[in-house]
Amino acid sequence: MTSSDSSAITPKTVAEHGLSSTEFERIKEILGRAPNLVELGIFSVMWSEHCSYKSSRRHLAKFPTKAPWVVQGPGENAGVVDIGDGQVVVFKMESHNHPSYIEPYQGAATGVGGIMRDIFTMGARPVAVLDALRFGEPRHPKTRHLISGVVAGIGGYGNCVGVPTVGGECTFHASFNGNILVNAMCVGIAHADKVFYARAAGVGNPVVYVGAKTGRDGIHGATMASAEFTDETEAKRPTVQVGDPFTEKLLIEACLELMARDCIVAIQDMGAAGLTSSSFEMAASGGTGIEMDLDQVPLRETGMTAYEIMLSESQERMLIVLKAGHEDEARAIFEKWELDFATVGHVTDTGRMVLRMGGEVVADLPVAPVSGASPVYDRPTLPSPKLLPIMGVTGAPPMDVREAALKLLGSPDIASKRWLYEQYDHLVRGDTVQRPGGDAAVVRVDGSKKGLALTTDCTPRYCEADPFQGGMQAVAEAWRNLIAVGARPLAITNCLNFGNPERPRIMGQLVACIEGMAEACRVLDFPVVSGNVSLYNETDGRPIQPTPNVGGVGLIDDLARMTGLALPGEGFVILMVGE
Amino acid sequence: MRVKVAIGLRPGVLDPEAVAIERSLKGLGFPDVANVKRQKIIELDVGAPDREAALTAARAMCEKLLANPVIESYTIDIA
Amino acid sequence: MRVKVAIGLRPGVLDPEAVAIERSLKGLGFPDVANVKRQKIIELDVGAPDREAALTAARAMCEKLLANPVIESYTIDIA
Amino acid sequence: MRAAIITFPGSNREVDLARALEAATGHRPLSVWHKESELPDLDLIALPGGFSYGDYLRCGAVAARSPIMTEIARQAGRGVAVIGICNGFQILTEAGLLPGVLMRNKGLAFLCKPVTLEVATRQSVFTSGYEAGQEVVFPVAHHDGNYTIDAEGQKRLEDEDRVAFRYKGELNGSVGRIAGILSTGRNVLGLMPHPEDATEPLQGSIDGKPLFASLAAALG
Ligand SMILES: Nc1ncnc2c1ncn2[C@@H]1O[C@H](COP(=O)(O)OP(=O)(O)O)[C@@H](O)[C@H]1O
Repeated sequence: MTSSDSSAITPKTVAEHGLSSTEFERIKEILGRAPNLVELGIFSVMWSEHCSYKSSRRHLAKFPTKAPWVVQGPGENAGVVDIGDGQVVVFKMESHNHPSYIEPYQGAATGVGGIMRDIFTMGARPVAVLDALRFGEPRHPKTRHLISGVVAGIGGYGNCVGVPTVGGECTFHASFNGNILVNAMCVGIAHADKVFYARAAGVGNPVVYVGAKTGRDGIHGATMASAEFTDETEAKRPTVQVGDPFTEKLLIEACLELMARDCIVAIQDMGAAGLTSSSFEMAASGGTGIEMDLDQVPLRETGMTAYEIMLSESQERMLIVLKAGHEDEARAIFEKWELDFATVGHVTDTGRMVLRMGGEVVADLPVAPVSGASPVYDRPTLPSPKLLPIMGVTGAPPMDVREAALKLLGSPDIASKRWLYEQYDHLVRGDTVQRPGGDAAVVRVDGSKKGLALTTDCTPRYCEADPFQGGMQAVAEAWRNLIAVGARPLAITNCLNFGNPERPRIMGQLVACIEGMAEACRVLDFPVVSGNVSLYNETDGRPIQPTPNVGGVGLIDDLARMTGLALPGEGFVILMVGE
Repeated sequence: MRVKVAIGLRPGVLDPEAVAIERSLKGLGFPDVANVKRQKIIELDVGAPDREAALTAARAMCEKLLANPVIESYTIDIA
Repeated sequence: MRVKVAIGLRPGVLDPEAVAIERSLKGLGFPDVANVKRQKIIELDVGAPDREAALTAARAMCEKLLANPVIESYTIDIA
Repeated sequence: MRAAIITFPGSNREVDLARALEAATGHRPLSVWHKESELPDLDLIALPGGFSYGDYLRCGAVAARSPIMTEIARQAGRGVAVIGICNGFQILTEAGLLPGVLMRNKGLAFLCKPVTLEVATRQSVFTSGYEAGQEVVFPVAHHDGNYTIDAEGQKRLEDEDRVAFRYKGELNGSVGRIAGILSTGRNVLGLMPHPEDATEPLQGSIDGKPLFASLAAALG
């Protein structure tokens, strides 16, 4: 069977691609015929929960996303917020939970790499990374291995790229024993008039591929077993992606150098589902078509099929639409930085994605329905059972105050995380003015007296007890951490980590958390500008605690007025405010 | 007994270090260099009474610590 | 021709990674592990017409880049 | 003072270093790409921190074979001041401009934190602005800062007063707690800690300022 043959698509192949039979019928309706394997693979990734948000989309719409200072809300690679003086801050948070459980070092490292690409794709120089981590019980046999791998991976990637990792969270609970959470947030700064979007335009403009070569990384397990693979050893190829922070660093410098010229129409990183999602998203948001010749794609391995090329998740790659006639200028920059550069196609006005390989058309799909007409589900919800409040203890305290304080300070969630953040270069670039260890990190805006305050927050325990209140609390805590350093809170990003949404109780948690967050955002005038959803976080039917991580960004207009948590000396008055 | 474990990346796994070495050698006047592959060797005394026991111990060490089975494969040699 | 270069630390140079491996293995239930040594193997095609030329090329590559003579020594094998 | 910062693929503290040099001298240093093979007349050549070539093979090994390094060796031979910080120090040892080598930290983990150092000699253009024995705080941020040299080499460094900075306490396994050394001509300095990130009150320490001020005073 060849890639372009559709006769061998069986119900089993469809199921292995994670598509339901209803979804498959819908595909046939859209195409007016059965898809071939390449096309089926493309649908499967574009319609996956990860890319299409099919379970969460209708609820995400509840978030307030606008404010006078918001330049770009959800929908692009990252959110964009005005910070005055012709500058904007660009930020987003993303999960890499599953890969980090399988291969902690590479999983966490490539998570950091991916979120950085979302930021510099928009023309911003990444200036800070934060990481929100959730592990199982400290005594669980896998925890030590997972935590040391994840921390080394985040450090290994961020340190090498030269972006300081300035804050985050790290807590422990048994519900994460078999499903850890690794969420990374990246923050960048750009010129307001130099923000780039992923909208392919201009018929005939070249589509170029830059960065690292494409290999067979990360092509998802299920498809490995599909009809096209016969060789046993091939089927056993690892499906984890391996990151190369060195290439990422070169890619940042090369992209920013190119962005300083006037040659880019659109740019998109190849994240999950690589070449597929980047090309479809650029064509869809531009309302255009694209034709690509897969023979031009730089490959790391021989004998790769169209299916593999389109689904590879090899890291450190970008797709760019250039203004016609600027190819040589762009090529020179990428060659200087020792990166691959290849013209792989051009923009068309057909509204179709046409892929050729070996002179044959291997896929021909209408762009709009593949990216826009994915199913949207309104899954049933069940409210969480109300937990009994813990009653205040009456009578004599069970232990003396000193002992209790020491016990609290020694608990894994509260204990100092210095051993962890000392492994992260949190100082590179020389602008870190509040380091990890305080309420929010503060990074100076290079060459100014302004600072960005950054924090990540969530208390999964609260969200489990009362999802609505827990969602509100996460937003409120981020807000408080920002004002505690003297910042004006601007906006948040988030990463919603939940169990299987097909179970009404989990879906109920997701919806209530979103509604709680939305309520707090509205009241505080603290809009959501970007985010990410990670569902199906469970093992053997045991879900994680609901964890809607919030990444907050605030602005300090004058760093001279920043506050910290160190007591400045003797004789000061200590006040307690609030309820 | 002395055991020698050789650990390499599984086929298809990106090895950026090998790429950097190859490119650097080319730049240093060896234009024909190709197919650079890296391996790590770990040699150690395992304190086992015989070959069989040494092999079992070495295999367990690889699974538990020395190799990362997700991306690496290994071979064991007994001196 | 395919060449295999093995690079190890000179005797007397303390290898913190080997020390850590030994300690971890002991902690994982292999108390008798001793004398852990690490080596790096770099295999590559050198594009030389014969053994002699391959050896000369490989030696030059070691001197120029692959090994650091301050702490490392190397051996060359030709397949 | 005419200064140049050499950047390699993977350098990442060139921004910090340029800012510190500019603050001390009033001039923006020249930025030179590693593929260049000639340098103009200079008073100072600076190699910044980072992960040149991803730290692949050995830290600094690939960068040390860049075209620019031949020229830097030539200028150093003529007495031009050269400073290598962190990865820059690793490159200078790999290039043979400084003795010894930087191995993996004893604890094997990357270490980023402020550390207290002792200025071990003030006999150089880099350290003349400090008191001998003065304690200073610079941050470190490295994975491979474990300075290693044989006993004979170490003795020579000590006898010739070429240890420039020493960690106050044990940090990463370095012999003699060495944090920075000078060349025989005393015009090449390599050090692991980052004085360039300790030049403003907001950075938590200004103990790095005298280093750049010493250079500005000595080199004009
Ligand atoms: N995963 C992490 N990465 C970087 N810094 C971290 C991480 N976990 C905790 N920290 C830092 O340790 C400090 C304490 O963390 P945490 O206990 O979560 O603070 P809080 O309860 O005040 O929000 C914070 O400054 C935080 O930035």
